[in-house]
Amino acid sequence: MPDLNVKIHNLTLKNPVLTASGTFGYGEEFDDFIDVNTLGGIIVKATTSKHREGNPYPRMAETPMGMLNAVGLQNKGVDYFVENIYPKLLKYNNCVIANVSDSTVEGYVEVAEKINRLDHIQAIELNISCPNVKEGGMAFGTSCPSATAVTRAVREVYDKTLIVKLSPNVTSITDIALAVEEAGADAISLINTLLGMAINPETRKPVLSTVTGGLSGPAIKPVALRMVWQVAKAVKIPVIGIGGIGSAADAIEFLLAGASAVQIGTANFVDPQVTTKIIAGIQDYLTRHNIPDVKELTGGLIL
Amino acid sequence: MPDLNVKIHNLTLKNPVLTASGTFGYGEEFDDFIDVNTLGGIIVKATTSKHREGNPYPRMAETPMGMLNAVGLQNKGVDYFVENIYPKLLKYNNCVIANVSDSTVEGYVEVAEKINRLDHIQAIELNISCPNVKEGGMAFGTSCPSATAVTRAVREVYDKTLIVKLSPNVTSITDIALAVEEAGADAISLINTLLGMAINPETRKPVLSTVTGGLSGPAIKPVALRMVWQVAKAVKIPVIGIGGIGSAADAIEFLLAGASAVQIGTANFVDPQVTTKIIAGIQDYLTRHNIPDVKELTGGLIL
Amino acid sequence: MKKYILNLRVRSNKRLNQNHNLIELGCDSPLPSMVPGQFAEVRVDGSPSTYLRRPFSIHRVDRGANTMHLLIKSVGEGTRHLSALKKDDILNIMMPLGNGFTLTRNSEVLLVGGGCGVAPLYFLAEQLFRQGNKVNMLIGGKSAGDVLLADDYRAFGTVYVSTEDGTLGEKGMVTAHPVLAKRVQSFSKIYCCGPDGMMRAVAHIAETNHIDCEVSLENTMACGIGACLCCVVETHKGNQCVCTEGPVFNPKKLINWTSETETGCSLDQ
Amino acid sequence: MKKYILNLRVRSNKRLNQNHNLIELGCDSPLPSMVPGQFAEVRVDGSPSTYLRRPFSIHRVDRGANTMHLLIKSVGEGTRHLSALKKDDILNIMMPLGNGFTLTRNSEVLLVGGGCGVAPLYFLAEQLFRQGNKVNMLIGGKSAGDVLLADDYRAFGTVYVSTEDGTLGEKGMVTAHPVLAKRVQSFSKIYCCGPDGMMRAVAHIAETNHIDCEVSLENTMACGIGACLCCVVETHKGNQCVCTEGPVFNPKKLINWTSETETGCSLDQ
Ligand SMILES: Cc1cc2nc3c(=O)[nH]c(=O)nc-3n(C[C@H](O)[C@H](O)[C@H](O)COP(=O)(O)OP(=O)(O)OC[C@H]3O[C@@H](n4cnc5c(N)ncnc54)[C@H](O)[C@@H]3O)c2cc1C
Ligand SMILES: Cc1cc2nc3c(=O)[nH]c(=O)nc-3n(C[C@H](O)[C@H](O)[C@H](O)COP(=O)(O)OP(=O)(O)OC[C@H]3O[C@@H](n4cnc5c(N)ncnc54)[C@H](O)[C@@H]3O)c2cc1C
Ligand SMILES: Cc1cc2nc3c(=O)[nH]c(=O)nc-3n(C[C@H](O)[C@H](O)[C@H](O)COP(=O)(O)O)c2cc1C
Ligand SMILES: Cc1cc2nc3c(=O)[nH]c(=O)nc-3n(C[C@H](O)[C@H](O)[C@H](O)COP(=O)(O)O)c2cc1C
Ligand code: FES
Ligand code: FES
Repeated sequence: MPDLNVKIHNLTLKNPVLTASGTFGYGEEFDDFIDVNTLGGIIVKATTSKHREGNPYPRMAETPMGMLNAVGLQNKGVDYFVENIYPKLLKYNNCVIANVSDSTVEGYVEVAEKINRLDHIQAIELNISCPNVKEGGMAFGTSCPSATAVTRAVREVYDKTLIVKLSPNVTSITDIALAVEEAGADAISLINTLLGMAINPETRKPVLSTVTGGLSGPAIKPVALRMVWQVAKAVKIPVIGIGGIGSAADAIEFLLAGASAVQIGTANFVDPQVTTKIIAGIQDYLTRHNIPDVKELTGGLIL
Repeated sequence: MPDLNVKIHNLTLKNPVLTASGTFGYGEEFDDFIDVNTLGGIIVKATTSKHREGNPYPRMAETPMGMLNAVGLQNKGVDYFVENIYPKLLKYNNCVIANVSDSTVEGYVEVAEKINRLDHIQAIELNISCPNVKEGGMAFGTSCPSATAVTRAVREVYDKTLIVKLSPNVTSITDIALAVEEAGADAISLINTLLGMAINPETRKPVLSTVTGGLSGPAIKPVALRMVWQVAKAVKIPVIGIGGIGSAADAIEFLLAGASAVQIGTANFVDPQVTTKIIAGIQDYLTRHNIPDVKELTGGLIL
Repeated sequence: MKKYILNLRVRSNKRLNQNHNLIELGCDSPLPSMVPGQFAEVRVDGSPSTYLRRPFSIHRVDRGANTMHLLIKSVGEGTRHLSALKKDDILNIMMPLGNGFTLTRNSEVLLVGGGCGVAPLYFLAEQLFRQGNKVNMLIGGKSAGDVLLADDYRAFGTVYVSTEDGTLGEKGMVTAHPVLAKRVQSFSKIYCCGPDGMMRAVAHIAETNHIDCEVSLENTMACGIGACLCCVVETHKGNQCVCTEGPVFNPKKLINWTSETETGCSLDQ
Repeated sequence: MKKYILNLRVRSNKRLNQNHNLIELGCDSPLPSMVPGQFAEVRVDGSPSTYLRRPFSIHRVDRGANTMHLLIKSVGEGTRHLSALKKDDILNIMMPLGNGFTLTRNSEVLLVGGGCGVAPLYFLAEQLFRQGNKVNMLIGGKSAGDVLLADDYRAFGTVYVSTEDGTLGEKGMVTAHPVLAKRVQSFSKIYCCGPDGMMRAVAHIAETNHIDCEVSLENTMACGIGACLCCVVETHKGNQCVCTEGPVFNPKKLINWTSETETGCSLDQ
């Protein structure tokens, strides 16, 4: 039986398969379909300092092998999270990670501080890459100084594992990655969504209320894989790969490119059992290739 | 019968459908399938100052609703083009545009100068966005100073319509667009391919000989459309939309987003008659919506 | 209600008219519990441009035959593909999703359906009938050909029809039909499913006549289970997901639904 | 040769063994002219992960029945989908593409095929036989089950078989078969199609024995018509497209094909 454990800084994951923020609710939405505890961990949806209604309807458009979303960080704010959602997360004994977002550095810091006190949340993922909010969000993740500023500020108040999630909408992903590593990130996750758009030719209107939105799903996998490969070569901290993963083969591509773990996003919508299938598929692959430990795959690309 | 004519600077196209460079050979490859002269125009494959062998095999990987290529500007050089290929292009009476690339500003200038003398080539498209060559190519298109430098240098030697083709692998596409407009471009085309990657999990090797390659096809359409919309709002010169267009509805999305014409790339491989179908489909759409002139669609997005 | 992912087998696929199909799906094990108003998320295999699942109301459930039906209107790639399914094809389905209608007992009720908005109303009419209600059903369409399955509903009560072109039943909008325009006070509850404009108009009539009303909303959905937050509708409690808080809503909870005056509606979508 | 895009109808789809299918395709109008060694680019509809066409050799042409055959090995999503085609399904095909083999007349020739590399050799054997050649055919496989259609080829000449595990014919690599190892000088030309390693080994034997040789190469293709430049092979004249300059090549034109010593080959791909 191959060893599926992986380490991301101080976190030990029972396997390298996590769920991507915003695509797995708070876990319970999937309880009917899988035993969520069998996953390496779950990253719950973004929490901001204040309650947010998100963007108006319509928020979704299907695209060729992908989708655009414009949810815009709808959530009830960090205080509600601490009081009402956190207690429900205690039933999960795998790694539970909070995704933190906001429009200002102060906002990020406030959320991080409050979540720092929650024992059962073992890490935060700093979302400096959400394309669906007017202020902040992606703007933080598309320039080195702002990425540095927010990472550094959160680092000062957050003691546990700090993962920073990068935006792919940049000229040089490695520059941003190096900046957040330098600013104190313990790990990097990438990619968030690519900024995209869809128009309904019959009505002449944008399909999304926000005109542009975030592109996810298999369509973006080649871009995500390239960025993971570039970043994993450039930084010393662990990298978590995200983007269009829908099968064990996809996940293995990301591990070989240098990721220590992966996150499954949009694929959860198509098949709510996809995560457990991916874990089983990775195990099969390791057995078939006589690889005793999944960690051997990380960065195992043969050039 | 709606009017399908469009103008791109000094060019008059009989309809807004062009073929994208590198996906339509020199036109003749499609002679068995369509009457190439019915298209708005053709953009032939990239010409560089010197003969280039391109990259080693394998150069192609299929991805979800898209493909990666790593052709790497294989061509016989501008002198061969002038002597041997140009004469064959004379049979086309629609708009014939040369795609110009190189590794140095001097190389670009040399090609542009030589093509400037060819009466039947009515415009050049400056490819500052090829991701598949070690030097130059995309590097020119990912920073404003280098995009400006090459555009300005070519502008000085090239009298006819100068289209500059942008790379999507940038943080701010509008900055680059404004830079090349300022440097003398008569029109902008976008997007070239997104930088992507694929790995064969069984062999652990990259699928492409060059590791990374250019992603094209329907998968990238949402990103392309977003960038066309952003750029069309920012610049005063005409914009030509490219990226994942495979149907009249797709083409109309780009026109509504602000493009004056479109280019069809990868879709030609799947259906070599797709361009003529798109022209017919645009005509149907205009008739159905009682729009007398295709130019009315450009920028007709209702916000 | 526990949700399942099932591989159901197409038992039959009947073309009702040029763009509507009735698909009967069977299963080896007993179909799960479900209530009227709930829906299913269907994976459309074999179509390159349908990556996400498609939501459809549960149209009928036949416990005897252990089958369920979907009523599908072909509007795009996914629905066209489903309409072409053959006997014995397999459909992967997540269900039952969302919350159903609130069922009254021993009352007189009106069900209003427009176009393929009749889909959830068959299952609903049947259950209401079984619970001792006097069921009235108003079906609207643009033309006679759009009035679907009127005969099937007669098993459960009285059926009224209106068409915009007058080719069947009353001529005009459903909202102009006498049963709504004149006799509405007879009903203790109105259930409605159809185009947005129609539902708003019906909700408005219900509101002004102080009649309990429920509507079943459509929305673009990615997950169908509350995970993506893509399918929101504005309610007085903020944005809520149609897939988990609905698809059935009391229109009073929805912003701008009962307050505005709606002057009519067209089934032309 | 003029290229066409045709909608061909599946007349039959025969499973030859666990992963090989023989698909017969018909057409209402006469099939276009084509020669052995040319190929077709097939659109795989109804599979979400096959955007590009798939190239397949023209396996047989039956002018009487106005049909052609493809011999397809299931290796991935696209070929699996094609293997599941049913009678009367429609396949959209671009053909004929590429250049065929150079046909000799009135000579003794050897055709070497490995695995599904036999695909183009049926059409070739038939044409060579018609042109008065004495045709010898060497078919290799890992095991008896991999030796495809040996009986069919007997109509055109002598068939030799070798399998790596010895379950049929000679035991060992095709290159070790006596007809190649001992009797090779009898042939004025060798045609070969199969795994790369096998073709290189055969090309090497031909070269050392000064026998004319042609091989049919595979390559990843996006367009099949010389438009994308994705399918290159290194030749002494630079990179050339397999789809337009090939797929049939004289190995002497290919870099590192006849110069190296190949010590054997496995059909394990
Ligand atoms: C709760 C619910 C119940 C429904 N019940 C039925 C039913 O019983 N019968 C029926 O025929 N239709 C029903 N619909 C509408 C049905 O989901 C759409 O017609 C279908 O998704 C269109 O898919 P397509 O691929 O054919 O169209 P496309 O236009 O190609 O679809 C593109 C995208 O838009 C979405 N979409 C398009 N139209 C709608 C719509 N009206 N509502 C929601 N999403 C849409 C699709 O899901 C897809 O993501 C229901 C919708 C919802 C939300
Ligand atoms: C000129 C030519 C003739 C061929 N003739 C035959 C034939 O007669 N019978 C037969 O079974 N196969 C033949 N092949 C190989 C056949 O094209 C591939 O097996 C097929 O494309 C695999 O598709 P897939 O979707 O099943 O596999 P996948 O692995 O899912 O395909 C992924 C991608 O890789 C490409 N690819 C995978 N394997 C090959 C390969 N061996 N050669 C080229 N591209 C490949 C596919 O086209 C696709 O773009 C031929 C190939 C060429 C170039
Ligand atoms: C509907 C939706 C909502 C999302 N919400 C968030 C979010 O709240 N925070 C975040 O960091 N990323 C969010 N994302 C991005 C995903 O976590 C992930 O980075 C992206 O979708 C790419 O992965 P995928 O292709 O596997 O979906 C969201 C994505 C989708 C589709
Ligand atoms: C095989 C291939 C070769 C290409 N070669 C060139 C080229 O020589 N010059 C260029 O400017 N763009 C080249 N491109 C990019 C296309 O012109 C186009 O910008 C891109 O493919 C996006 O459009 P599409 O999605 O319609 O293919 C190439 C694309 C492909 C797929
Ligand atoms: S469809 Fe995902 S939350 Fe409703
Ligand atoms: S496959 Fe496109 S050039 Fe050969």
